[in-house]
Amino acid sequence: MSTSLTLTGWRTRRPRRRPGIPVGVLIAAVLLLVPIVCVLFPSLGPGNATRIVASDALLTPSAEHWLGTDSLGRDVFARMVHGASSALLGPLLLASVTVAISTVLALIAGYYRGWADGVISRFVDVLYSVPPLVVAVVLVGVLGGGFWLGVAVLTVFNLPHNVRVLRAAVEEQAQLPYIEAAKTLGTKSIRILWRHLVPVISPLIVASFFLRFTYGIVDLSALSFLGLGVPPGSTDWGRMLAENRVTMLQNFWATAAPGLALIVMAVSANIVGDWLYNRYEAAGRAR
Amino acid sequence: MTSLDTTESAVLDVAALSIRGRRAGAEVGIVDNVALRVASGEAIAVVGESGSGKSLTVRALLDLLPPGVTAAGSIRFDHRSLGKLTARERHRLRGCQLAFVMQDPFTMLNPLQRCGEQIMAALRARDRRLTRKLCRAQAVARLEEVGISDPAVADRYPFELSGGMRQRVAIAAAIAERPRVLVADEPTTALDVTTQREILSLLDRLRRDHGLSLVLITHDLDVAFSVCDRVYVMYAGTVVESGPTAAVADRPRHPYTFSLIQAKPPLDVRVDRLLNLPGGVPSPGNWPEGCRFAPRCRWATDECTHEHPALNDVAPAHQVRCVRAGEIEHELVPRAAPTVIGSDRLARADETEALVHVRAARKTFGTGRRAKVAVESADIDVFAGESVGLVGESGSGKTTLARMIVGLTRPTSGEVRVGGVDLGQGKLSRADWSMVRSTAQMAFQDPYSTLNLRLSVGDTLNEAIRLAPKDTVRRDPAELLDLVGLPTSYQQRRPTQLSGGERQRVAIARALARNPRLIVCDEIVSALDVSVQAHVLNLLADLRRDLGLSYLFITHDLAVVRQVTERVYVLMDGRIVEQGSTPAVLDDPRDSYTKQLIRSVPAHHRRDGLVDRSRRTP
Amino acid sequence: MTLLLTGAACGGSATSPAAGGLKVLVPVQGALLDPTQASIQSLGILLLGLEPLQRLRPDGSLRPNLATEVEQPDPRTFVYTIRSGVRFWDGTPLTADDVVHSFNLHAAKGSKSINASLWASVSNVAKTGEDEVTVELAEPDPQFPYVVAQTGIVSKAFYEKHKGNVGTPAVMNMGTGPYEFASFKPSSETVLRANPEYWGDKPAHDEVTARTVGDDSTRLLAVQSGEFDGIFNVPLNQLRSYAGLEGFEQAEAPDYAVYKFNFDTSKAPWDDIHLRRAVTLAINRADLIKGPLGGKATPAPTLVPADVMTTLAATDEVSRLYQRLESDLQFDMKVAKQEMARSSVPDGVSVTVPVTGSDPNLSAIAQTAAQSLAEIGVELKIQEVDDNTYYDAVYFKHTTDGFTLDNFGATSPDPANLPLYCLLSANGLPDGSGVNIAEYSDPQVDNALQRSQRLGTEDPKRGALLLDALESAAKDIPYVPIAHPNVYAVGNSKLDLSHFSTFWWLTDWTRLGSS
Amino acid sequence: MTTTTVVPRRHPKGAGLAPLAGYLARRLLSAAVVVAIVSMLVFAFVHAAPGGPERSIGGRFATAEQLVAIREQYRLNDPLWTQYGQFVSSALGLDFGTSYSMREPVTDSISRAASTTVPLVLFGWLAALLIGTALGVVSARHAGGAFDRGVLGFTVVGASAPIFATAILLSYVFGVALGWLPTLGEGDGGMDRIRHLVLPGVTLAIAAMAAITKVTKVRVGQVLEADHITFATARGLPPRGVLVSEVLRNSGVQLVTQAGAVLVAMLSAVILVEEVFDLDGLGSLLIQAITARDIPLIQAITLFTCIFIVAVNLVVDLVCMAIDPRLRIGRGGVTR
Repeated sequence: MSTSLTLTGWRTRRPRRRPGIPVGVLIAAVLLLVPIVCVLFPSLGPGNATRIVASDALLTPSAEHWLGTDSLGRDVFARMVHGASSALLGPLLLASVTVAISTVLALIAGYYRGWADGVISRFVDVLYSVPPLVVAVVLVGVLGGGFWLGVAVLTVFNLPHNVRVLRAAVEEQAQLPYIEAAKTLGTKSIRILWRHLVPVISPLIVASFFLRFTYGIVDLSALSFLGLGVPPGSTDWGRMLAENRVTMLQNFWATAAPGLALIVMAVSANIVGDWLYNRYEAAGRAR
Repeated sequence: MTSLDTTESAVLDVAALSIRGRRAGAEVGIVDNVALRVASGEAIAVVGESGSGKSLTVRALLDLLPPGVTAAGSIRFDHRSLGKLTARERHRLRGCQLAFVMQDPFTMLNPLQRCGEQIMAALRARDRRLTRKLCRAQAVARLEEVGISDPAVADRYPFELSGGMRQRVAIAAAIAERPRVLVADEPTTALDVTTQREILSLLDRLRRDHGLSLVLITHDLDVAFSVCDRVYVMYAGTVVESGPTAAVADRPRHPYTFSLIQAKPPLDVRVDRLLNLPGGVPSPGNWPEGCRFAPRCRWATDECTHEHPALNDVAPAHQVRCVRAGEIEHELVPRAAPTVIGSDRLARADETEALVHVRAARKTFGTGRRAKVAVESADIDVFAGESVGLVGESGSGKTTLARMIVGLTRPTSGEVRVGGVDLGQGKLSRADWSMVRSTAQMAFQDPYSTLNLRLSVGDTLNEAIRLAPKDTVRRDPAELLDLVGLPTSYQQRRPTQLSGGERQRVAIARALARNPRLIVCDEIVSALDVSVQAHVLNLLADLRRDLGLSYLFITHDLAVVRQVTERVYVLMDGRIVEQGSTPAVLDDPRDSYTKQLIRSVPAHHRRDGLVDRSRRTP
Repeated sequence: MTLLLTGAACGGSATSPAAGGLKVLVPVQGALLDPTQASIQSLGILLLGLEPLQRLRPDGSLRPNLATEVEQPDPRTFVYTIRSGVRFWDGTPLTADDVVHSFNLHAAKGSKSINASLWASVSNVAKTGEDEVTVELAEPDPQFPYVVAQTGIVSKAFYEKHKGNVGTPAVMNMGTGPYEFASFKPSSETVLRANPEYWGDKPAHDEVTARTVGDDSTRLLAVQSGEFDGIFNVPLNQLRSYAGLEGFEQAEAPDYAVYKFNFDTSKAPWDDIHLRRAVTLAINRADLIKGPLGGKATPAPTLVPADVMTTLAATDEVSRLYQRLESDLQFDMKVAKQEMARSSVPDGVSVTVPVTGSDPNLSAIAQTAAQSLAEIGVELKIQEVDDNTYYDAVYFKHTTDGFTLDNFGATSPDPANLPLYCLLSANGLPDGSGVNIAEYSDPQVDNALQRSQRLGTEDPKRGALLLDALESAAKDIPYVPIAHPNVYAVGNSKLDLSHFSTFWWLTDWTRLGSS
Repeated sequence: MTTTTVVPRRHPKGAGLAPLAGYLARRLLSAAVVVAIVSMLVFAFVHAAPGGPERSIGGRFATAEQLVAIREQYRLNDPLWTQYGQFVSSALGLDFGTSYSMREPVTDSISRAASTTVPLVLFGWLAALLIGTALGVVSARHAGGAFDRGVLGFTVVGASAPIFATAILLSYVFGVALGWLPTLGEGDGGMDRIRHLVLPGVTLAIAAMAAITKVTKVRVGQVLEADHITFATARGLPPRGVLVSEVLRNSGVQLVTQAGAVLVAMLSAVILVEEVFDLDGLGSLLIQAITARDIPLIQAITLFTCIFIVAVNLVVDLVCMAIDPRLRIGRGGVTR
């Protein structure tokens, strides 16, 4: 007589960890590769990204122009391919700088505690209570647009959250016996940070990198939309979306292509990031 | 199912219970064909090492299996089969008929709810009319029942209470609706010896006062023998022996039960070597054919490996699952002839050289109103080649003292001289630190966090070898692993692939890499199963003999102190209350606290009759 | 989930009836309902409430309004007779004192009105009779009647009562016009109610709502969803989308404004005529009109459109000069390269051109021109900045690299308007307003322009003088005029656009058909 | 059998409040410092910007001496420190100055703008909070199921999509194609305003929902596996009761913190939503003020936004302390 004696109804059903990589993550990874391929081969497809041909403005998709042309007659598909580099570069730069700085700050604050922790935490509190986009609009609007200024401003405002998350993890690990053992053996602090703490919190670092990458995509395209990021006419997906939006009814794909590309890249980064975090975080956990 | 006098009304009757679950993606059997019976008012114990399936067996009774784990078999409560009930009906049994108490008092109670509310939660759920005032009165009464007389505790939050008190509140909450059966899953494992004794006697009293049947799950045979009427011993998912406490304790008929008893370090005498069982408990999914204990059993023959032996009676109400039970009966006599070491043959300490010389060490955490004195003032010496014990309950400051000796914590005042360097005064030069580190190294308690999980064993050892002073002998990882009895192939392994015992061995190897003269062992065996504990203690003895090491052994387990140390200091609330040679202190304690400590050790209960069932042969 | 609905230009949709009255989208509105803070298009709404002494007709002529008649005893004096029996919305009568007060708001010494420069030449405004106001000019200004036609008459008592916060949403303003101010959201929305006791023709609608929407595509969606009856100044690149909407007619008029590149002749290397000629010939003006301006503009050989010039000069004379000027600007890369070789920077120059987001055509034109200029080594870097920075750099301080692009709109229909601003050396820095972006100063051109100012508004000799000025200025190539963009409006049956004109905002556009 | 009367650690009730007052004082002090730093930064930046308020007041054709007159009138030529000092002294007197371009007290323009932005943000925030929490709890209980993956997919796309893309889609579908809702403007108050704020509110909610759902799902998943849930169930407590008093209550702190963070993030998102739906809220007012270099208005908006954020962070901490006594009584509690 077999009875399935499970708890009434609502115990969590722990997701079965199917071996290998789930399909969703595979698709997301492939989608992330597409922009990278575009960066490597910038001249994919027939059209030319920057050539302005006044006569064929706002054509709908055709054999010669796979995604039609924009209001200045430039081939949208070529611009999408060419724009992949700036669409990747911005968020990539933002994510890596944010994660690098926040990891260092977190290690110092979490491991050394004391006055360093106090200073860094105060710094994080100050940034936490400042409205990011509001100040970005003031700074970038006032000092004139520019890709680098946009990335710099957004990097500063992505720091606080990342520092807090990583610092908590470092502080928790720093009190565990394997770190104390390393101390009693006489390992120098720098080596403890580098050889012991960084590998242990590396899944968190990877996950926060992907998270910042996603925020980078969304925030940078927001800046472009407000006309504050990259200069006009540049092949940046956010910029193209903002500019082509105006003539959406004539050539719908000139707006849809950059919009969809931004979303797909952000979603894929999110999915891959989550999966990497769960996979390595479990390996890192003690039990 | 052989006959038990069926007249006795079995409150709970479990037959042919099998539990299957998922391990690494595959469906495996965890528990197979277990039978248990509890009469009303009776206390049974389910004993076994971790991985034996005892905890899941008990959770199946209460339908509390984690998701993905399913149970099959007949569970009859008051002659009604639980299997036939719907989930909702089974849920109605919980609390009023079947109660459950868990191991860790710190996570069992809802941290955000006052204790009084939690106790009365079940009753209020049943009967809405109970007003807040009436509930609080009831709660105070229930607290009284479990030995907490201060009504203010009802308004406290769990985090404001000590471990023992939280366990009492939990028990009060569990039996709020006067259940017929109380299932307790390792209720005292996380507690100190003295608190453990109070809780066990509380459970015993509740059993007698309310006619409560008790099902106690523990890995500690002595706890089982001290409280329960009958014992079921589980190994690798099956019951290998069951019977009345006295019979099983005095004349264990299954080699595994015998080994467990032998592996436990005795409190009263020091034995030359603890019986250590080779190998480990086979994990579900790779149980050997035939008798599952055969690969580790000294008396195993081919016959044992053929088919899985059945449980058969060897005495009234005493069953064993071993084909050779009859033949080897006379060999399984505990302590038949342990080679006892007299106090005279203990290793000689070299009085001249004090590795550790601590005078009036003091440590306070925090400042001002909230300052907490961890160590009042301690005077301790450890001489070369000597093994010294530091005994005390949690919160006594023994760990803080140890950390001061290895330089992890700076003393607030007093002299802490290690290898001639006083850690108490100001800045220490690099040479000073190197001297301290070459003198004393430390091994930690929790096997799961003593190693960096992201580094392989080889890397961890190389990290330590790198730091060994140039002039001393530098062993390579293979040598170190060999020293601690692990195969050299373990270098590539990750800590997650090792068992608890193996991880502690690697931790010891790491400490040895630095060629220290003293190893501070902070409770390194208390988180391990009995058989694994024996391995590690024997290893420490060998290392001491081969390398001339000395130990500062921190523990709350007096039996372990007896086996490992020559001298012992007893610590209470940061002060040393007694010190002297181990046999003297344990056999003839002066200080009242030491006496109470010794009295609380479960192995002792049977002697002075907490539950005096039978005389124990010497 | 495809993000944006597929299907390109689908037609209009359920046009829900506008909630009563006329609802239109206008390009810009002032932050205050106050004549001193409203200029060009934002006057379109203000003048519905605060009406002027004279009102412009769609054909460009002026009709009497609050002033029954105007005499000009000599080129420097204007005498206005104020209509009697006109009342403000609060019932108080309109008096000559109110008119004097309304004029002095702009003409008085140290006035902070943004139209103060138009009144600069006024020396005195006085009440010279019960219903008579006389204005004396320091020197004759033929454009002055148009200035009066865009100055709203306000109540002196109202200004004194609400010292300092006239024009705010709480206070708004007091006028005599056909529509009363009902509600006001600064720079965003003004709602006007019909004034039942209006002295003139009954207002055409019981309510008029004028809304300004910054975002082009939001504006398009709003019109498509039927929330508005019409829109003025449709962005050129969105015209095809608006054309597709059911129930909406499209009206067109040439705009008296010119997209032009400017060379700052006072700053190297732009002081070199060869470089300026090379750049001029390397810009394909036809392409700029076809691409960025969507073919919705007429080529501009010089600053003033031909049909505006013909109001003061003989048509054949104008067309002969304009053909010659047009041929001088013909796109010719070969000659451009030769000129470049002979210029002071033969191997090219790199320059940053500021553009503002509020006129997307600027960046489109700059990008298209950049492509052809690159062939002669002139590298354009386009930087988008906000309006304030753009105006500050291009018009006021000339702090750019010397090569800029702008769309200069006239403030009155008079042909002399643009030449005076752009060519008169007095308008250069440091003391002028800086609208002479090229810092162009040529005594002969100055002389011609000043002499034209001293003639009567309709005097044909003024036209000849202006043509001379334009011709000789063109030789020095201070500017590269590209095109006069057309102005478009789209409206449903409620908004009669039959007589839509360039200066619609100076007319009573609520009843264009019959005004 | 000895029943030891066990006396818990003394915990006089009064002691609970003293540290709280001290904590509040410290928080308010650090908040004041933060707000001061930010307002100084913005002040410096606006002054460093090319162009100035006199441009937008004087208009395109203003002559040189007219511009000088305007700068004199607003004392813009004083040294920066005196101008900032003036700003602070009047701000302390709750007089935040008069807007150059609007010629009305700054507080009036802000309150008018706030009457659009505040209901919009609140509506979006509450919607995101309620729906996000519900989705989070349900997908936590059925982790790994189809519903869980569906919820994850929707929220991730919602959070990744640029706000203006979502906005266009919504206004195209519901405003133009179906014509149910107005696509722009903030209506004339009352029901009409609510109708106008639906689409922008939903856009804001979608962007914020992902963050709330994710935190709820993770935290509820953790709590469900805690011992005290098993113990509560083993005591026969009704599942509904356990869900509220044990699961939600123990997830409270993380949920409240995330809700605070989302509200602060919405302040930035609202700028975009106001731009796309052409709402006259604080966002558009700020952009207008920047273009007009309207210094008092920019200062005031940034100041109020900072104060709002600092207040939100403080309230979040206080609520967390109310939920979790361990936070309230500091690092207290019995060490093991």
